[in-house]
Parts: sequence; structure tokens; C-alpha cells
Amino acid sequence: MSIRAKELLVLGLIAVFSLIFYVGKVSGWKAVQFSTTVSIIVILLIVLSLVWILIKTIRGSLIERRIVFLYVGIAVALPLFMSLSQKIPISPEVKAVYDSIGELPAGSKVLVSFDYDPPSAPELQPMAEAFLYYCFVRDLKVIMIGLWPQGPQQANLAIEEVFEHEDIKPKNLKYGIDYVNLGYQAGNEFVIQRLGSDIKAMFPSDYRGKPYDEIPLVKNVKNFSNIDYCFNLSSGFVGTREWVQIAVDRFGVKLGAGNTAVQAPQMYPFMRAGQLIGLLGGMSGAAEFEYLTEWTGKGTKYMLSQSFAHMIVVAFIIIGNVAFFRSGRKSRLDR
Amino acid sequence: MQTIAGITILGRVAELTAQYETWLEVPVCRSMVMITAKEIVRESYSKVGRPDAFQEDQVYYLTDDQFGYAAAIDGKVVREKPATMFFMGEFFAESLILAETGNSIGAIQIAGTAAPAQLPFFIAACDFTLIGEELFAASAYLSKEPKLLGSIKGQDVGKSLILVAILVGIILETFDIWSFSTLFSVID
Amino acid sequence: MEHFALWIGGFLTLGIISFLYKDNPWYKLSEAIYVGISAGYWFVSLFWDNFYGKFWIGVFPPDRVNDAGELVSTGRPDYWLIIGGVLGLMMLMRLLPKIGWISRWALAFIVGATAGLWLINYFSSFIMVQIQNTVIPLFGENYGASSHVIVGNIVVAVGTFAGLVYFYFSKEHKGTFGATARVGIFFLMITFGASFGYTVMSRMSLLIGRIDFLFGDWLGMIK
Amino acid sequence: MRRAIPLLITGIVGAVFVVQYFVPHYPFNMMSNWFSDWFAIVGACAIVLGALNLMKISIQKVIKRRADWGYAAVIVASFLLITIIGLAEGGDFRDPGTKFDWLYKFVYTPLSSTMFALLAFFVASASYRAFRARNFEATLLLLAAFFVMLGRVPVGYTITEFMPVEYRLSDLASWIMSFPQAAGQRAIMIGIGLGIVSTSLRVILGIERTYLGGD
Repeated sequence: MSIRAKELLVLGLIAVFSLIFYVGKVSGWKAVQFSTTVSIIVILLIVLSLVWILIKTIRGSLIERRIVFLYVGIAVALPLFMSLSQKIPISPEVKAVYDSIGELPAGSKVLVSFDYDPPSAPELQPMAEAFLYYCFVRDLKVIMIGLWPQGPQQANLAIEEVFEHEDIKPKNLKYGIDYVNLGYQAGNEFVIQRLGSDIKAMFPSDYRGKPYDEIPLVKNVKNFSNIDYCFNLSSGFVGTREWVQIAVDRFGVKLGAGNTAVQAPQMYPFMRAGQLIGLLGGMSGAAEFEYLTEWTGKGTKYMLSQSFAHMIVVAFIIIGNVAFFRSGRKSRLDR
Repeated sequence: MQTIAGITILGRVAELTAQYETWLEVPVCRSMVMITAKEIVRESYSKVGRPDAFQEDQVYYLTDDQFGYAAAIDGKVVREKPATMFFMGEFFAESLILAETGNSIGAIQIAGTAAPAQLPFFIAACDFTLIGEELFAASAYLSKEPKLLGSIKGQDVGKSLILVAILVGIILETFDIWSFSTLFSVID
Repeated sequence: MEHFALWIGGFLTLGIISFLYKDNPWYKLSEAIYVGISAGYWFVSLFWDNFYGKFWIGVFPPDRVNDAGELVSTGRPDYWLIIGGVLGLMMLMRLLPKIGWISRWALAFIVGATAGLWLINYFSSFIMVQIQNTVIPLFGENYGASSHVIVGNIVVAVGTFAGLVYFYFSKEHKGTFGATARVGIFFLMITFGASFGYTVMSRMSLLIGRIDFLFGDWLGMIK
Repeated sequence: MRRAIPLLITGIVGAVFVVQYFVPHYPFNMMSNWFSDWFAIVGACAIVLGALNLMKISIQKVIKRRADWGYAAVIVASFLLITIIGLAEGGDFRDPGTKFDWLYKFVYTPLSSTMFALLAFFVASASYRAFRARNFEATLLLLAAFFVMLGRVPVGYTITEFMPVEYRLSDLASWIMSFPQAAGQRAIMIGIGLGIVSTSLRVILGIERTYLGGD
């Protein structure tokens, strides 16, 4: 069979595979979930194949980079089907967010600002879900806003996800009384500034267009002084830095934050200076917070993929060095 | 400023490609850079007496989008397999996509950027990398103009002052003689 | 409509990933769509946000109907913006070969202003602040630092010093000067390796997001 | 006329923008806002040139039936599709529900996030090829990447859980990031600062002219 034929065959398989599972999804198939034994068998197979590659490398036949690509794809995809859990060390900054929410009495008002867009969702959406779940479990009132155009949509996705949980369904939380989504407002840091004086002026209605005064939850919420806690999910400008400089420094708000892994290190100085109560950094922050709040979300599963992927990269660094030393020794022998 | 340094190096490279009749292509990601780059390459070709060899379409615009640009360049690199690739100027996350694809076809790759976050990727994937300040020094050095060479010397004088300041500062601060670091505080 | 959108997303995602195997028609099509759509996206965004949103509305502020239903003008026109409009026009003169050279005036303005702004910004944030952070008491405020912080401070001082020596151009790297420069390159290599290793996690997160779209949102195989 | 005046403009404008940093009074304090507005307007005009260039080259390719001309036609079609829709939809073209927003969400975002995600594969293949202990420097590069990578995932923590608190992999990784990595980064940044300051001075003083091109 020629390469061309093999390629077309693979294309056909991909098309059939996608069609079958798409029709399955539409007709309500349950998600595919490996049992623990299957997961361990899959891991063993991957490890064995890596050892086999190592042996091949020692024998002098080097692998090409597309094999590395294949392994990265496998290392990222398969853990999403697995139900394994890994021991996640809880960092102090994540524990600080958990404790600070734990101290709030029931009925306190929490303002959550969604300042990110879909490309940063893999890191920040799990944090949003875990945080909202934990707020509702503790019977807190949640006011959601967005300083990025797609923020409110991410908020609604998180609400849908959280409301399917069996701990939250019996509470049958009502829109406008237990939680509200005030939508997006342009203006970046000037929006934060106005929340300090008059929220209604900045958000005259919620994201469905319902006037501010007709929403029971926010009717007598004038500004930050009526808000007990703020939480900001951020992946760039406008984000946590502006919330600290304006909401915390000028209006003395209690602020927690969730940031992408690349941006989190820049927020540690605010943590050390006490301006930021706590910080969830990247996927590991999301997984730690999920572990603390016992919310089974994607963060923990994603962290499994992260661990697998990092192990694969480390394994190929080792294999690469074996190949290098072998070729070095071989050239010395040939001389 | 990084783009200006990159353009100066482009001028020098264009002179050599004109001399040795090697095909040169300059795909750009910003329209303003396209205008300047066209002028530079045209002038370099006429400087070495080959104005006829210059073609308008050697310098062309692709898209302002960072990854759209990377996708188009990757496609072209794999299809046309250039012998040498230059990455000079300001780069963001797309640096490794470009450099790794260039490496996969075996091209000689020379990079130069003053974006600290992208230097590790160019170091890992390119044959030669101008690290930060070296990009500006290279553009001055290639121009061979006395004044520009003088500015490299000026940068080194600046460096000497900074080295002395660090040494003296650390000693003063460590033994708590005088708070030297306040000299360098900056208003936002 | 939802189905169609998910299949388009799946098709384009797999089209881009197929490039890892080799250049193929599926990737070429996805690349062509991406170049066209992204160039158009920025063209439209810059038109509405910059040209219309800043220039047009700034110079000719449209009247607005306020809450009470009366026609109210939104404010004084900002005539300084006309300079921006003139510069933009000069840039467009590039289309007419005969007076195309006038676009250089606009370019000269942009380059001059950028040079002026960057000169100060980079001097303060890339030189002054960095020196201030380096010139710190090695043993901490009144000698209270823990051992690994002290070792850290010494490492930072030596590393910054040697790193700067490596960037010295006008003196041959020989003798003690050369040795210091060599220590400098050691530190640079640690910096590059550590930064590389640090970014692996965020690059993997992007791929996890796409795989989650393929197997989750599109094919519904994972919850 | 073609070079003298532009150099003069660059010099004056550059000097004024240096001075505005030190003089917080009108009109200087307004300068950087004005400049960012003018820069945005000029950028909006310049992209017209870029778009026309892209269209010219793609359409020529289609007319002359050069290799892969079909894909050039796709470039032209998709550019015109989103541009006409976007311009027709008026100022709030980004609002949820518009056709432009549909194209952004279901065509542009999958393409750009997947292109970005390719980095995960290239990071792995670059590590496999580049991190080899050829010499002492390369070994430092390798070890730094190795420890920071391992230190950032839970597996790295579990491997070295028995070690005392300060010496676990995650602590080692953050020590490397806070001290040696910061030192090298600082040296690079100071070097870049000096390079940019000297290039800016050269441009303002008219010594650096290459960006103006020929006569």
C-alpha cells in the first residue's frame, strides 16, 4: 500500500471516527471514562514504548521529531479520559483564597470580575467554576461582571457547569436574588474607578437588559463599600494589576485573584505587600483550589495532562542526550 | 527600535544577495515596515550596481495577526525550503513556531531580538543568535560608519559606569553606610 | 447552526495540526483561510476602533439621544486629532508613485516619537529599576536574611555583574576579563534554560485547551 | 526635501517626546496621549497599504495561474468576506450575535488558538534536539530547564517529598527562578536598555538614517 493510500485511509478513519462520536454525543452517549486499571495499563504501555525507544536510540537508530509530536499528543489527550488523581501540594497563596472565602458569613456579597477571553479559558475557566461552586456552597451572593468583551459569556458557561452539580441543584438558586450577571462594560480601569463610587452608573442594567433597580440582589448595593469580597480572573490588561492599584489601594477592597501561569509571577510582589489576599496561578493553582473545595472540575484532569506532558518532554531530553553521547562515542571509535 | 536595528541589517544582507544574485524575500507583519523595507532593499540593490535585479514583490505584507503570519511563513518555508533564514527585530510567542519549522528543513538560521522572553527559543532552535544588546551593536557594526561604531563604544562606557555603580552600591548597602539604591528610584 | 460551527472548528483545528505530519492540502486551505480572515479582522478592527472610533468621532462628535430623549452633542471636537489624520493621509500617498516620498514625513514622525518615548521608558524600567533591584544589602536589612536568601543575593550580584561583562564589545574577552565574561555566559545559559522550562507549562495548557475542544465540545467524549 | 525634512521632523519630535517626560504641564503632559491617538490613526491608514499589497499579490497569483493559485483565491475570498461583513455591520461589529462575531468565534479563534497550541509540540521537539550536554554551557542550559520543568508539576513534588522543605524540587525550581534566572535576565535587560537608549539617540540626532531608505 503506497504512502498516499495510507494517508487517505487515515483521513477516512478520522472522518468516520468523528462522525460516529458526534452522532453519539447528539444522541446522548455518556462520556468515555477509563477505569483506574485501564488507566494504569495505558501508562505502562506508554512507559514501555519509551523504554523501547531508548533501546533503539542506544542501538543507534535515532527517532525523528514526528514521534516526539505523537507522544506529546498522546500525553496531553489520554489523561483527559482517566480518573486518576495525583497528590497536589497546596501552596500558601491558594490556601489564602480558600480561607478568606471560608471566613465570609452566609449571605455576604462577592463581586467576581471575568477579565479574560477564550484562549486563556483552559487555565482560568476551571478556577471560575471552582470559585463559584465554593461561593454557592457557602451560601454567598455572587455579582458577576466582565471588563473584557467575552468575560460575561465565560461567566454564564461557568454558571451552567456549576448548576449541574448535585450539591447546588437542591438549593435552586434564583437569578437576580442569589446571583446576577451585569455584563461587559468598556473603559478598562475607569470602570473599576466608577465601581468605587456608583456601580449603577457603570452598569445601568444586567447583561439581559433588566434595569439595575429591578434586581433585588443589587438594588441597595451602591459601591465597593457594600461588597464584602472581590475576586478577579485575569490574563492581561486590564486585570489584577489595575484591580490592586485602584480597587485595593484607593477603596480598600478585599481582593483575591486567579491568573494565567505566565502572568502570576508578576503578582507575587502584591501578595508579599498584602494588597492581594490570595492568588491562583495557572492550571496548578486551579487544581489546588479544586482539591480544597472538593469540586471535581477540569483543573485536576488538566494537571494530570500537564504532569504527563512534562514527563514526556523530560524523557525525550534524556533520550536526546543518550543519542548525543552515543554518536559522540561512535565517532571516537571510528577515528 | 528593534525593527530599525533589524532594517539596518536587512540593508546589508540585501547588498550581499544583490552581489551574488541570490533570491531574497522579505515577508512582513506590519504595513509600515513593508514601506521602509521596500525602500531599503531597492537602495541596497542600486548601491551595488544592480537596480535591475530588484523586484517590487520581494518585500510583501502578509497579515497583522501574529499567528496568521507564522502560519503563512511555515507553509512557505516547508514548500520552498529557503537555504538561510533571518529573524531580526521584535518577536513574541510565534518565534519558536518559525524557528522550529526552519530547523526542520535544515535552513541556516540567524536570529536577533531584544525580547527577553523569546531569546531561549531562538537559542534552542537557531544556529546563531544575537542576544538583546548584540542586535543593536550588530546593526551599528555592519554599517561601518564611524559615528555608529562610536555609539557602540558609548554603550560600553555606559556599561562600565553601571558596573562600578553596582560594585560600589552593593558595598555601601551591605555595610549600611548609605542607601545608594535611592539614587535609582524612578517616578512611574 | 451550532453543529455547523462545531464542525468548522473541528475541521480547521485538525487542519492546522496536520501540518505537524507534513505540508498538505488540508493545512494549505486552513492557512489560506487564516491569512485572509486575520488580515480582514485587523483591517476591520483598526478601521472601526482607530479610524472611526478615534479620528472620526473625535473630530466630528455625533449627537446622542440622552435618557430624556433630547438630542445632545457628546462634547467638543478635538482638533488635535487632525494632525493624526494628516499623517495618515501622508502615509496613504505611498499609493501614488510620483509623491510617494511624502509618506516618509509620516514615517519620520512615527519613528521620532517612538524613539523619544522608548528612550526614557527603557532607560527607567530596563536600566534604573534593574540597577536599583541589584544594589541591595547582601545580608538583608540589618543582617536578618536567611541563609538561602543570602546565597541568592550573592548569586544575583555576581550573575548580573558577570552578565554585563559578557556584553562588553570594545574590549577583547581575555585574561580575568575573559573569565568574568565566561561566568556571565554561564548565568545567561541558566537564565535561558530556566525560562524555557518555565514556559513549557503555559504552552501545554494551550494544547490541553484545543484537545478539550476536540474531544469535549466537538465529539462529546469527555465531560 | 526628501531626507532633510524627515530627519528634522524625527529630531524635533523625538526631542519633544523626551522633554515631555520631565515637564508635567500643558501641552507636554498631553503629548503621549496625543501621540498614541495619532499612532493609532496612522496605523489604521497604513494597514490599507498592507491589505492592498496582500490583495495585489494574491490576485496576480490567481490571474497568472501560478502554483497553488487556488489557495490565493481562498485568501482573497476570506479577506473580502470578513471585511465586507465587518464594515457593513457598523461600529458595534463585535457585539455577540453579529455575523462578524460568528466568524471571530468559530473561524478566527479555533485557527489562532490551534496555531498557538502548536508551540506545545515544538517546545518538546526543540527540547529533544537542543538540550544536549555538548559542553559546560549547554549542560547548564539543560539542567536549569530540567529542574524548573520538574519542579512545576506535582510529579516533581512527589518524587522529592522526602527531602527537607527547602530542597524539594518545587523549592529548587523557584530558587532557580528567583535568583540565577533573575540575575541573567537583569544583565540582558540592562544591555537591552543601553542598546535601545543608544539607538534612540542615534535616530533622534539623525546619525541613524537607514530607516529613511534611498533618495
